[in-house]
Amino acid sequence: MPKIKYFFQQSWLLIISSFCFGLLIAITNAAWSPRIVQNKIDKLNRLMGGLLPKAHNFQLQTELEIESAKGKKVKSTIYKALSDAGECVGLAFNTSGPGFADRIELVVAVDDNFQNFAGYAVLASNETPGFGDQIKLPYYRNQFIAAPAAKLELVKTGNAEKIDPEIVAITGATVSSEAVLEIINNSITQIKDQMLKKGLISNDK
Amino acid sequence: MLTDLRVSCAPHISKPLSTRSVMIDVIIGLVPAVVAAGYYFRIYALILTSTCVISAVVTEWLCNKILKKPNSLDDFSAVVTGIILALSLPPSLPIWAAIIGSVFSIAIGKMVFGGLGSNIFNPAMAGRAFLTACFGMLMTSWTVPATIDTTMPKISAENTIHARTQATPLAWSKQAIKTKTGAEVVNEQFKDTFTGEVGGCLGETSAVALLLGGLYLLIRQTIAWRIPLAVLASAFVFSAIGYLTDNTAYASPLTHLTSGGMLLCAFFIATDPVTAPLTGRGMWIFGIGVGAITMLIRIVGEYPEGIMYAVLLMNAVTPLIDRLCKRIPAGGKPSA
Amino acid sequence: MILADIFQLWNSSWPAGMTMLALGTGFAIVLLIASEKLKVKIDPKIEQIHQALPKVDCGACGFAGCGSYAKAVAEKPALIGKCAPGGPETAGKIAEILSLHISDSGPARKPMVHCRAQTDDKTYFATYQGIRTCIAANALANVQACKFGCLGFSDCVSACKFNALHVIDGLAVVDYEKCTGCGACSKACPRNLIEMVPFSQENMMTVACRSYENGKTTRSMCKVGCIGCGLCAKQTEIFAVEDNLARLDYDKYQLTGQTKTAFDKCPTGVIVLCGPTAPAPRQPSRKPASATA
Amino acid sequence: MTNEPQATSVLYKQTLIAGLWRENPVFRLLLGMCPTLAVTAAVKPALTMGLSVIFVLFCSNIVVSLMRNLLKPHLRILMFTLTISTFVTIADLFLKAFQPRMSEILGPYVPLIIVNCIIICRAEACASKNPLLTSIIDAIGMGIGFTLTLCVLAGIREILSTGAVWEIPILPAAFVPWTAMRMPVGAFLTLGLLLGLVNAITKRKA
Amino acid sequence: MGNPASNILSMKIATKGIFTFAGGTHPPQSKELTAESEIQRGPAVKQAAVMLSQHLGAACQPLLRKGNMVQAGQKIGDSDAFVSAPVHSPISGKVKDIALQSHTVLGRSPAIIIEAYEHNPTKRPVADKFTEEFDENKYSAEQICDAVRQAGIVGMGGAGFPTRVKIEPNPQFPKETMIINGCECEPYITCDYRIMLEWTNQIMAGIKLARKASGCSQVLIGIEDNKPEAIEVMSTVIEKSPNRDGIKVVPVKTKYPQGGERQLIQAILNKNVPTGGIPPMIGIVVLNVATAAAIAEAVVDNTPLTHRVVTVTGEAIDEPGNYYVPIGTSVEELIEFCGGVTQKSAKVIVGGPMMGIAIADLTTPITKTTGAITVLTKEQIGKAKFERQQTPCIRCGRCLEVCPEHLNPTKIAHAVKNNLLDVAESYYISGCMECGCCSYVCPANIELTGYIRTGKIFLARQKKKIPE
Amino acid sequence: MDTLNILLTGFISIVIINNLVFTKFLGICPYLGVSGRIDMAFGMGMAVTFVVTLSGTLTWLIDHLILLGTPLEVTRYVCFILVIAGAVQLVEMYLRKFFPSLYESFGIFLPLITTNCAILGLCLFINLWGIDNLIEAVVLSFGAGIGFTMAICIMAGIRESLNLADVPECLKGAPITLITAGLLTLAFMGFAGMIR
Ligand SMILES: Cc1cc2nc3c(=O)[nH]c(=O)nc-3n(C[C@H](O)[C@H](O)[C@H](O)COP(=O)(O)O)c2cc1C
Ligand SMILES: Cc1cc2nc3c(=O)[nH]c(=O)nc-3n(C[C@H](O)[C@H](O)[C@H](O)COP(=O)(O)O)c2cc1C
Ligand SMILES: Cc1cc2nc3c(=O)[nH]c(=O)nc-3n(C[C@H](O)[C@H](O)[C@H](O)COP(=O)(O)O)c2cc1C
Ligand SMILES: Cc1cc2nc3c(=O)[nH]c(=O)nc-3n(C[C@H](O)[C@H](O)[C@H](O)CO)c2cc1C
Ligand code: SF4
Ligand code: SF4
Ligand code: SF4
Ligand code: SF4
Ligand code: FES
Repeated sequence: MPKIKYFFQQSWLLIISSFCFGLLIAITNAAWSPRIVQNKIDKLNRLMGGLLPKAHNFQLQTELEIESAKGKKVKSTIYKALSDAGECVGLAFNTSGPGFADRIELVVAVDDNFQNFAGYAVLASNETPGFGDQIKLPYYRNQFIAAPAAKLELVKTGNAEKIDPEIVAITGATVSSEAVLEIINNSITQIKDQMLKKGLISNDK
Repeated sequence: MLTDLRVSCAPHISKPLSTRSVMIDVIIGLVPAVVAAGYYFRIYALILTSTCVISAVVTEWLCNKILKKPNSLDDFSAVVTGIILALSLPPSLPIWAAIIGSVFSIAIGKMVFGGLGSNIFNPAMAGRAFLTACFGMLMTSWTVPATIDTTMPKISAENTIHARTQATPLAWSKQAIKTKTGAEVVNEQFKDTFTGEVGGCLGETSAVALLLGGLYLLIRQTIAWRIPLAVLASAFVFSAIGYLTDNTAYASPLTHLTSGGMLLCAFFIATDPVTAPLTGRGMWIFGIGVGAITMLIRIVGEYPEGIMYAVLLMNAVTPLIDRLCKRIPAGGKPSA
Repeated sequence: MILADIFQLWNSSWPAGMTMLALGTGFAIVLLIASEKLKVKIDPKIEQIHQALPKVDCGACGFAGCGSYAKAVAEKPALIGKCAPGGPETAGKIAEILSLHISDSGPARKPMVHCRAQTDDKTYFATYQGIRTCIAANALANVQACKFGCLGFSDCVSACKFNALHVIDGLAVVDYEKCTGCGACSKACPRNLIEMVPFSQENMMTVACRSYENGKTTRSMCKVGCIGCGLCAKQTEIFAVEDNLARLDYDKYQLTGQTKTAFDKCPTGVIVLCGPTAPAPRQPSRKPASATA
Repeated sequence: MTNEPQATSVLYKQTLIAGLWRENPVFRLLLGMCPTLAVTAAVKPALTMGLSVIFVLFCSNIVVSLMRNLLKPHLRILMFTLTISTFVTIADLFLKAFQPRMSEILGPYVPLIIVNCIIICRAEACASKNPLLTSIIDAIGMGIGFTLTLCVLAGIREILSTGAVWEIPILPAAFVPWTAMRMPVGAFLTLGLLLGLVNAITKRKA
Repeated sequence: MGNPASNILSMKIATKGIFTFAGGTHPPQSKELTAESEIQRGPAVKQAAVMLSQHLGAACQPLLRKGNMVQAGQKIGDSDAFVSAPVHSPISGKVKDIALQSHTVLGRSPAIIIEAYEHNPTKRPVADKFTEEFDENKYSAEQICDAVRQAGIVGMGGAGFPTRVKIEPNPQFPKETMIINGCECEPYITCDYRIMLEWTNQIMAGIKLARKASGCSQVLIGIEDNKPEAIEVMSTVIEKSPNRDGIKVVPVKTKYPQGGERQLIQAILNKNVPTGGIPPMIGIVVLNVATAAAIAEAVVDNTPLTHRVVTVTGEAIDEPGNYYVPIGTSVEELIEFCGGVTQKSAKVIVGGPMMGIAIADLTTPITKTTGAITVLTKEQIGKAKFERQQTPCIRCGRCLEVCPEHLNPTKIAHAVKNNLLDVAESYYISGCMECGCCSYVCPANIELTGYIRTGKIFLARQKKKIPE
Repeated sequence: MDTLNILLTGFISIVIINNLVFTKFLGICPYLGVSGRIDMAFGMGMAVTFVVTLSGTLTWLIDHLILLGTPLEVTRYVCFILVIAGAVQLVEMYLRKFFPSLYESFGIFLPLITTNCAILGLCLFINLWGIDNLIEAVVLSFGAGIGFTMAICIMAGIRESLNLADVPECLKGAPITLITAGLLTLAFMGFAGMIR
């Protein structure tokens, strides 16, 4: 009995304040969490909207698990882009894979029947500034726009302007260039397959 | 009877050697490499070299002034640093970048640690590493020697980017490792790497010039023979392992030894006494470490060349090596 | 309406509150029990120091946290002042705690340099080219003629943590304003020139010489050395000459008329007054003392 | 610290200024080095970080100062940790809600404020011993000191690594950016040299 | 190397040394200045200052007072301590004073100053009063030890350890091997060389006496191979003398510091004296050739140690040579006797240039351990050393390479310089014998040996725990 | 084999390539403070390794078993720090009581570690990297500790030899340590891209 009394003598303040702090956090969270969720959505919208300018609205379609080139499981969320008129103008999904220094996370957009790419955006990467982080620059990214959504190929020289499956590597950063390609190539086929299986897209078009 | 006597501790005589004479020896040893650089890369090589030397010397002078230290230019170590830095730069580097490199070498690589003898990292390599981190693109573009029309891809205006980055034999061998073919092409370049008619840093292309200078230093006993031997031997062994497993993907050991900065490193960089271990056993470990890390980076890593990082990494562990290889007195450790 | 809002807020936040409550209570119980059950005895002094420290465990002192610094500093008071977050305040507290245990009786001891020869007063046979420390110079024979005098290479200066010693023109001089009487200098001097003397008065007199050479030799080596003439001993018994050197009995020291006379009569001026308010030592009278003749 | 009434205002001023220079948490006390290095690649995140630290410091100093007479020795540190982590969580939520970009850049360095030694140190050394007002002033002084230091460091790194400050180009376009300054090397070197400079200045003053 | 000792016994005399130690260096020999100079009579001194402390161990107490008369060879100072040796007067005369005199090691130390009579006969070096047939068995071991102590013999190779203590049987460390040190590795000095050439029989006699006293079974005479004549002469004498079993000359490589006892033992026996230990611990006694000669004289003639051979040399000396000098002669007088100095001298060194001590006060008297006076000019010292130009250590490792004790001189010296004595100790500062090799080779011209010496003194002071 | 490969590369990566100190700036305070002597540095490194492994595992468990996906997620930071602090303090008391010699050699570092951001930082990064497998979390935490040990030991070696160097007065201590750390990160860039 005296032990319990001693315990409360020592720790009443702690107990009370931990409860209060808990409430404080929870209340703050309750107040701000809508905004936080909204921010996340906004960001995705912004990124995907940049890739699919025609899209007005994005709709969560499904979540898939794909296997990266190194055998790691990666989760991918697929969104459907809807135009003003509500028709599907493309699909966008996030994916990731190993880059030069760390993992590279991308958002990739394709047109609605996996015919052509609509481009990609970098969600997160840790490539060397000046080298690999040029994958964020438009001159490299633009090569993907409207490229056919099949196996892309990396070349050292070529015409970057031309729309074809040949992607010209960033000077001095072949590894990062290749990594982007690998991630995209790898995920596009798997996602396409899985979605076909699920019947979310049809093969006929 | 006698006037003006001096007293001091024994011994009262000393060998006719000085820090300056040691450094001048190194400079003499570097002359063939500088001459070769001048031959292959023409006047711009000499301009780069003198820029590096002058800015290194001026930086040292300034640092001494700022830190209120006695002038230390007469030991010529800044000149050595300048030359070695220059020899490790690509021939097309702009002058301003070379200046930044030498200033970094001397100021951050050397003077902040207390000047000659106190620095932990090889100043020239620290400067080069900084340049690489800052201006990676400039530091990885190569021009081919002015003397030749080489079998390697040519440099021309329209055929720019990738050709330049592949102009060194090591870039070729890196490619060979990736594609698992083509190492023979690299090995065929052996004669060129020996004379120096290949792309690469100013001072690393001509193996024969480097060997000449290295031999001079060995004969003069300016450098400890253990380090060059250990570096070359371990690099040889590790590259031979690769070569024996797959000679289409991995270049031959001799190519590895003669190309890139390997010889420059073995004779002039890894041997920098200030940043290498003191004891004989330590030198072996250091040399083997440099050779092994270089080959690790060349074969497994992403960069075609690994000398600079290998030297810096081993510099970092030099104090630990020195501690590990503490000498045991002739009479054994004292019992008490 | 508001009520409903509050109710909803409460609804969504009580789990967090309860978790924190549980966590807090849990840890409080565990820590309290542990601190009871796993108590170890430690030196109360260390404990005291530990209490005085900020207990941030930041490692800025170079030790593994406040606990180990407290232990180290208790053993080695020279480490006082390493705690950056605590600053001078904490350093002062630690010093206080530690000094409780250094019992001291009698007047504070302060250093006194037993040499007063500056460069011009000394005789040199040769130019010293060796290592510029007193201990190295002292190991070589006859770096300066007088084997007993101050070498002026500042070993004591570097030993003093309080910047209270300076070599001025080849002679170590104590700055009594700054001196804490720690005695480090006295241990550093290879010629044992610095003696820790009980300062029974603000300023003390001393015979600033340690030379046991006979008067003639001393004269030949040093303009201001003690020649053992005995004039001071004739004035008052607190001076005594032994082995060609006058000494002062510090325990008996009193500034009386006789001491003043002894002070004034000393032909070489080797008797000096030291202390925070002592005047500069007088110049030696150049003419030989009549009494010795 | 004295309690004489007429000295208090002077004291407050001193406390405020102490954090800026004499007891600058980064330069003099060498505390909170991790965020100092990690978030100073550019000025914007550095300022955000600094403001977050000010907020946490401010709130936790208030709470600790209010509770200072109720603290029990065994559970004191636990209490501090609890307080600090609560406010850090709030700061983190705030950034996520209103500064999503900064929140992303700062990443886990915001929650790491919990273990930032500055805050525990101030709680321990100042707030748990002083009345409310002194603690608040101390928090503000220290926080501003920390923030300013971060900004100076970030300014140097940003201008060298991009030629811009606050993302506004300053240097001519011909300037080739020193990318190394954006990397860890730049962080360590700049802070090291800056510390050396501060040491040199204080030496000269003393 | 197998068992080197037995190899030696079965080896025909070779004058090329294969035996050596690891490390060491090759300073210029410069022995040609005096190598051909026979031992000559020294100055007839008017005054001799006999230091009361000329050896390791307790200093002597004076046995007479100011004004007393003394005879040449009379004992004038002694001590009751075990590790000590009496001192004797080299001349007949009057005690002028007992006062402090400059001492090479101790700075100022008490000495008995004797003023010579007008008609003082000076002792002259005798060619070789001993014959090959000398038979040590006439003397018992105790007799020998006693005579050695009474004659005040101390090691004449440099350290001055009382020889009686060394050769006397010690139950704790039974002795097996005696090494006679005739290396004389120090540049310039030739006194031991001349003694070996001129007093060969006397040395042999001393060796046999010392062997008898110590009970060693084996005697190895180590001589550097730059002295082939000495090797010849010594070997011939051994072959001719009776009881020569186990006595052998071992030519060793010419390398500094081959004459250091630890190096000599390592070279010819391939054994290492423990760090911080002394040779007796592994059953070895090392004696200098001059010490051996002194033993013979002391035992047979009852002559105390009052004179010794001193090499006066250096380019600054007019008539360099080897002189038989009364102990107590001042350096100044001796230099004057050799014709004074020719060029502008820069340094007067008691001993050789590698280990000798530069003195400032030329009234310093010769002691039993003074083997040489070397007067160097500025040119010989070298500009860098003379002007004390130092650069920072470039960690070239040369000092490690030459250190015969396999230490890390630069680490130790730097630790001492930065007052990190515990670091210095962890690098075995106590193992340094101050041979000077490291300082000699250092391109940065750092006084490594000086710092190490300083560190040792520092440590000794620290350990002594000065009372507060 | 595959998982083993992933674990191994993950381990090497966090020790050498993504070293906490050099690339993530975690644990800089002890890195500056306790790197004066090698024995201390090694003790500190070992203690960090122990604590980081322990807390990496614990927090991963708490995160995945309790917090993730519940409204309690907001209290994550509080939970983490309390778990770390509590666990460390308990271990410290336990060691001090029952294994005094072990405590002397590495337990003394424990309290210092609680306020070290390497620990909390790693727990957060593990979460950030989306490690969803306990073994991987353990291996990564352990690797992070080893990486820290390596970094601090190298630094201690360098600082011990800098003790004998003639570093300018104003750069002594933390400044030169930071500069050295900067050059070290340059050197470690050599391993970049080696493992992906
Ligand atoms: C400091 C430095 C950083 C580098 N960072 C990257 C990078 O982030 N991504 C990349 O692909 N290559 C990077 N590289 C280039 C690689 O080392 C390598 O040269 C290149 O990827 C090989 O491809 P290449 O065919 O373009 O030369 C970097 C090189 C250096 C020197
Ligand atoms: C403290 C000390 C004790 C010694 N004790 C003995 C001893 O007991 N027996 C002995 O034969 N020699 C003894 N020696 C003499 C040494 O073995 C050595 O011969 C002497 O120090 C001279 O050596 P050096 O001229 O090479 O310096 C001792 C020397 C010293 C310094
Ligand atoms: C570096 C060094 C060199 C020495 N060189 C000689 C030498 O050449 N000849 C010699 O007799 N003793 C030399 N000694 C002294 C010997 O070590 C040893 O003390 C001496 O031979 C012992 O004999 P002693 O007691 O009869 O003097 C040298 C000592 C040292 C430390
Ligand atoms: C054999 C030898 C090799 C040297 N190599 C280098 C080098 O690679 N880089 C450099 O900056 N300095 C070098 N130096 C010069 C000097 O040691 C260097 O500047 C010091 O590191 C500065 O403290 C060398 C000196 C010698 C004697
Ligand atoms: S060392 Fe101590 S006693 Fe000596 S002067 Fe300095 S403070 Fe005074
Ligand atoms: S008092 Fe002693 S330690 Fe100080 S300078 Fe004089 S001799 Fe040196
Ligand atoms: S003086 Fe000492 S450290 Fe130097 S070489 Fe000789 S034994 Fe070695
Ligand atoms: S010989 Fe001189 S420069 Fe070379 S390592 Fe030794 S001390 Fe340094
Ligand atoms: S702020 Fe990271 S360990 Fe202190």
